Amino acid sequence: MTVQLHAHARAFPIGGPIIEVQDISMAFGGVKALTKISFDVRKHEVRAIIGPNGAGKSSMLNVINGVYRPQEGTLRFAGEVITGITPRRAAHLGISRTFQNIALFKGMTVLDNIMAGRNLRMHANFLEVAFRLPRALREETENREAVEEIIEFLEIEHIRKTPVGRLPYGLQKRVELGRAIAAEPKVLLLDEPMAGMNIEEKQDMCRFVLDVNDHYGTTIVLIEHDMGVVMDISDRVVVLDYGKKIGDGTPDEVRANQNVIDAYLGVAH
Amino acid sequence: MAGFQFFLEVLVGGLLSGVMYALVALGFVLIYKASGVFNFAQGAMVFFAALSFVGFMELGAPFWLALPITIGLMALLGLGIERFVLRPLVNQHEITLLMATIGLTFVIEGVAQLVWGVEVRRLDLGIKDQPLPWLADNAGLFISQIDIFAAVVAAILVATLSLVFSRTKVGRALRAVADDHAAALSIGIPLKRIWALVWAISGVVALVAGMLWGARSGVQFALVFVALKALPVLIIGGFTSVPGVIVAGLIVGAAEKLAEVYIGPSVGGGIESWFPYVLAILFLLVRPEGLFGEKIIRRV
Amino acid sequence: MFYREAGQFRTSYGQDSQIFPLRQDRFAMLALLAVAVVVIPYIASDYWLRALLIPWLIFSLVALGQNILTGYAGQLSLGSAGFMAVGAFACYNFMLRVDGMPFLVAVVLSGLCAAGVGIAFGLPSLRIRGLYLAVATLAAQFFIVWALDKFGWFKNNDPSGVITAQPIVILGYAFNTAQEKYLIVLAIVAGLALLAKNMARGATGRAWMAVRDMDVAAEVMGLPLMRTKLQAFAISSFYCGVGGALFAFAYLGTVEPSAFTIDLSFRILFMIIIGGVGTILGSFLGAGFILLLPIFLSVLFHAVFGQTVDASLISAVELIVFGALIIIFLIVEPHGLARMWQLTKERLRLWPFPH
Amino acid sequence: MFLKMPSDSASLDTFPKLLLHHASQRGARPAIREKSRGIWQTLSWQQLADKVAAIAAALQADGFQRGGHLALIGDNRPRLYAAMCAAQWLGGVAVPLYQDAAADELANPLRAADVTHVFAEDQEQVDKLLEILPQCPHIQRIVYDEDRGMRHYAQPQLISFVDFRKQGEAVLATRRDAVLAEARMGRGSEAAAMFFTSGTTGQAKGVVLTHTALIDRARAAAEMEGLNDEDVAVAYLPPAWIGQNMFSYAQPMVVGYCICCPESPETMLSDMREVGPTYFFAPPRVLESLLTDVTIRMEDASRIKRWLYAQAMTLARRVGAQVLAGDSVALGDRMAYKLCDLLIYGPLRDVLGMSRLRVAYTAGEAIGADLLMFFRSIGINLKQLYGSTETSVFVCVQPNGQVKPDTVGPAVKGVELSFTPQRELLIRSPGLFTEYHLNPEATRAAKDADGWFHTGDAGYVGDDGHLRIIDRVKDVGALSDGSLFAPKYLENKLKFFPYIKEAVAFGDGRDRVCMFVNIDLAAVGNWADRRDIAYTGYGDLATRKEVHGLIADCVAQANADLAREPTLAQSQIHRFLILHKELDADDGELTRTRKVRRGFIGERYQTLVDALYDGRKNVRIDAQVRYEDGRVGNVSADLTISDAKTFAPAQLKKVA
Repeated sequence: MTVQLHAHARAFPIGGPIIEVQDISMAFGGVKALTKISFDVRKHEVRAIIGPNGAGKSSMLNVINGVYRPQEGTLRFAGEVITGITPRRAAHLGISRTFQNIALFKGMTVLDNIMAGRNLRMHANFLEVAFRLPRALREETENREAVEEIIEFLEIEHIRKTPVGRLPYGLQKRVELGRAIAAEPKVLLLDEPMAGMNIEEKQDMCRFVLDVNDHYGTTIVLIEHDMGVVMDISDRVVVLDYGKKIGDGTPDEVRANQNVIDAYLGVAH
Repeated sequence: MAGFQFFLEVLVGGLLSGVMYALVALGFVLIYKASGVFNFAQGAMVFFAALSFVGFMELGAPFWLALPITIGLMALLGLGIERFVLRPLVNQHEITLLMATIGLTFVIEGVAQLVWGVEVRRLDLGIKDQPLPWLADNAGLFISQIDIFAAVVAAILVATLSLVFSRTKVGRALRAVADDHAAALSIGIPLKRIWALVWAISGVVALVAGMLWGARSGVQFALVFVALKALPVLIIGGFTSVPGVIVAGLIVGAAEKLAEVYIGPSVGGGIESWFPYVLAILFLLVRPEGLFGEKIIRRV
Repeated sequence: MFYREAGQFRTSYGQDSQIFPLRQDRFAMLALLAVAVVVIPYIASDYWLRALLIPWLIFSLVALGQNILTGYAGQLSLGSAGFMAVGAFACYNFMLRVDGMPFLVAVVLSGLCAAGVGIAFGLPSLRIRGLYLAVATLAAQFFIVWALDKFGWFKNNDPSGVITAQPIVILGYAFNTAQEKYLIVLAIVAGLALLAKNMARGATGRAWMAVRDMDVAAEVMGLPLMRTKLQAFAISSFYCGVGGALFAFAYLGTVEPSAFTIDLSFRILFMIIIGGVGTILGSFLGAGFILLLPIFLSVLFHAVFGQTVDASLISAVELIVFGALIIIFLIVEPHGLARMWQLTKERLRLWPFPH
Repeated sequence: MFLKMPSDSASLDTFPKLLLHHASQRGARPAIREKSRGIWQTLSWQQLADKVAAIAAALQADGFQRGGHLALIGDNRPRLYAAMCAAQWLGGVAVPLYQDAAADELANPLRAADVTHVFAEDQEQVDKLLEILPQCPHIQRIVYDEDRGMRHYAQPQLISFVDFRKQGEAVLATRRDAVLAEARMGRGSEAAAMFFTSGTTGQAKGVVLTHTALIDRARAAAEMEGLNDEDVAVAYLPPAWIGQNMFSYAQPMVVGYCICCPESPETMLSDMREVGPTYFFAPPRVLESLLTDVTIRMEDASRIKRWLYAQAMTLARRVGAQVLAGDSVALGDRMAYKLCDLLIYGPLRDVLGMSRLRVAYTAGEAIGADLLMFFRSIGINLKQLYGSTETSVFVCVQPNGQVKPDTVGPAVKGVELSFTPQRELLIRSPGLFTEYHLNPEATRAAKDADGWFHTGDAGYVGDDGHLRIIDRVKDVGALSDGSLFAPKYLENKLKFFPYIKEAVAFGDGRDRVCMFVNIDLAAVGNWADRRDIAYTGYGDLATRKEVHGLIADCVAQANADLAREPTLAQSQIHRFLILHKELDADDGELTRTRKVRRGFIGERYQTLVDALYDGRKNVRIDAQVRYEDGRVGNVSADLTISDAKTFAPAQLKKVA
């Protein structure tokens, strides 16, 4: 499937860099998590960050959407320097993400979770909501329509009104993806979207990720430590090891890269 | 000079009542460390312990008999709570656990009333609530003997506990549990038994605290609210640090007394009731993890 | 069993997000309101109105406030009684010091005062969570009661330290009888409950629950944590404040600061635990339950042991039952009576099938 | 855009005219609802008319000719129905095809009808079409409804429904009157639709039906049942099947009632509960699975509920039917029934989504008395009808209050019945088909000079004026002793047992009757669970001794009944075996409408048939099976053959 996808002309051709990471370094109380990392992410591409556990992949993601603040280096989004922004600001800029261990709102239904993902598009204040004034109602319906589109897109109609807490792991991952794309982000950060999934679930997830990239033209940065999956869905791959960048390029280039082979493929998985 | 002496008196008095807070808080810390539960019922346990002790003595049991009986009783109570309230709620949100212990408070109070009645009781440990002559003569400080006694007992208790924890096998196991439940389990530490033990110990600690308080100001419901006072103490000291709560106890005790005496009059007095909390909040805003608590890093 | 759902379908998202999607439920609710407004005032005795219905409604409102903060926004508060006190005394002073202050305006204003105080004590919630926050709210509880007690001005320097609520007059009509008071309370509570439900099912509620369930994720999605939390504090305190005002004006008539003890705060907390955390209905069920239990117990005891039971015995048993119930609910049905009701409803909808 | 037109009922002789009529008469009322994105998206008659007009315009611009053929492949979707009407708007013929047909199965019809334009539901259908495109040169345009996954298809024939419609709207903007004129040009005598009858034997034939035929039958039945535009029907069976088409296209067009399309086959039941249809059609197999579902779910219910249910059902069996038919029932029973209606029947009807049903039909094959009566006894007005593709469905319908298990009711207004000496039923009716497409000899064979249609069904009209069908004429055979052998009749007798899904009878020209049986996995599986019999799947269950015992009892019962009927006493079932696999349309063992193809099966499993008759106790079978994913594998199984208890007629008479 993926082969076919790349064979066809893309609806959204890959453009110039949208995220530029320059010499980013950061440490947790002395422990170096990232050292002098530099790479860029181009518009509409699927960019993978891979590396063994503890390579600093998640930290890198957390730096990009402002959960962590790097000690050194600069981070650019669409040309503008945004080093050390707050997560909220990142969200407003159009950076959306999922988490390694699912961070859904357990007590809420699938529908509400995804609706919550669109909060940036709802401006009615609590009084308007309480008295159901026109704007509140309008926003509620408009966003519900958008959300229903996503629900259909991810094929989760049947669990629309189920509290996410009751869903199996694989579905929860899917819902979280839904919540992330509900914000209609420019860039979507996926932290190990396929972690702990069986092969069918992984294939589904791959399909959805590609569909998102293909259907909405969303730029995607995803982390995986299982190489296999990543290689065939991503356009370019960054390889980290012990917080250092040891490889960067197309899947094939990376496969050929000796450092990567030593540091990564050597590691049994 | 007299002003300063008065100040000292207030200070020391405060510190000493602080010891009481610390003593109660100690029970909290033990349980919080071991099972991550904030045992709101600790105060009620203190009250219940003291009341039972007095009760047994009134029934004619001599001190040396009433003491072990009560100890046993408190240990049982602790075990019971662990088994029937907290084990079913294991892995629940801390707020849920707190609510459960609030419920527990009511139950214990109720039982205490039912068994021992409601009227205030005197508890006589044979130590007079009079200024220590020696201090009064030499330093001109008027400080109650019982306060001193309490401080000493508290000191001994803390010392023994810390010994137990650092030297004995159980103690090490307990520390392991406190650090990391999963790890502790994986190296074969019987979590449940540890919890039970801790609850029993905290029951005993409660008894000591209860007796001292009772001896000082009579055994009555007010004791239950000592628990609330212990809350700010814990926050300042950090939920998981024994030395922390000792220090914090002293700070709170001293601070509230001084505030009462020096600031109180200007605002109509009685500020003891809320001062510790406000103190705690202010403290929180500066140092959320408490005096000796580990810094909380929230990973994503 | 009594549901006939065939043919009840939704053709718009508006219909899909109704409070009562089922015709039968809508009807039942209307019927209930009709009874409450038309029938109750005539059949209910003064005792029923004064001792049961009015306090039930008022505490439902307060529980609603507690539920918004604790149940929906996940911020534990042990100071609800304190905020009630603010409302009660604020209302008294507005009526006292502003000539011709309309009662309803005073009620709203007192709610706003409570909201203000709520925000003040909610500020720490920006940095601290869970247990730590509980302390902040305890501070509120004790500080407020202390302040109202210490400063005579709040009580118009009444030597007895007690305030006596002014008569309720709306548009020149005085609400004196139990019936009238009941009706005014009913109107206010019903109205505010509806607003609460709207918020809960709308964007506001989603924001609260998001912060409750996973604040990191909420922030990453661009939700303003601070504003959301403070908003919850403010709205919650508003409800408690209005509740307090009604408590003073429509229920007790005369109150003193010490009426709003920490013990009361706990009871309010219990109401939502037993009624159902994070549900509107639960607030009403819980309030009813906690209010009726003591009455039920004393009736029971007198029935069993005759009139000669001493009060302390009953109060002791009451304490035990309360505490035990809390623990049992937390263990067995953490979502409280509301959840039980919901489950029974599901069963009825599927009847005769089990699933 | 607003479309008006004069509406005197006479001039309403085509579906497009009817559509425009409704658009002007009840423009705002719902025409089609579809469960999509969580709610029932609704098209009013006006909106539907606009849509149809737009598509018609686009089709015309795209070179669709009067008399041309337009195929539809997909589930019940508003857009496909709209396309159907658009084709007729341009004087074309709509050719609905079975959406579950394999690619090569589609090729023939498409070629036979020189289809030029195809409307496909989704990627799945499009892929099939592209696969056979080379064989169907006439196809010049494929319009797809759901564009999911279609972005990368480059083929020039493809266009999305939305774009296609946009083209149409553009055309309308300039040449609206011309397009409207097209609709008015239509005549009732023109062909409206072509349905391919799978036919239990041989190559599928394209049955051509005119507007007049369909409209006349639709109206006759509608008047008989008093349908009106308040009614609601659910469209859930393949639109390529005349029955569904009649209920979800022809009749709504005539009466103006609303049809609802479920979100997906999986959600059919819950969706049906939501819409609560007032007018419903279900072939016996659907009703059967409903009943099975009810029984299974009730078995999990609490003891009290089960008891209550049992009580209610016994009462229903006793008086339910009479209550529904409006016959007199003892006051006590009437009261009891009312009570049970509140406690059990009512809720049951409701969870089945049938509490608003006024009329429910079943047809297609004979229905078991128990099954029919179950639904009637709980207050659902389920009735039988008789008809076929060639007759535009309605030939006989049971009028309210005259419902009997063994008849299909008297002839509907306008229909004449007659019989050949061989008991073959002949029909003359305004609803008859014009011809089999490009198949004159088949047409001649089926329709004689004076316009009688030879149904191929054997039957007779009882003195109550109700038609009774025994079997297919060609299937009615004789045992070697000459006594009547009606295989279908026997098979149905067995299939009426919940545990038996399919049955195939052999015996023509033989000395006795033997049978193949397919067990019902759901029912028998549940039965096994309750006896903690562990099993892996159908194959495993089918070989269990206990199961054989269970089936043997059913057969014995059937024999007992047969023994009571003089003409059939001889054809009691002597031996049977349980097939190692479920009979499957994909393997050609069933028709698309799930009728068993006796001959085919007989040849395919020759070894088994022989074993049945040479008295062996068990037989080994090596067979090919096609799995869900299309792979083909070999299974071999040892099948046990059981002898069934039979009864001597005489002996039974004494007992009776």
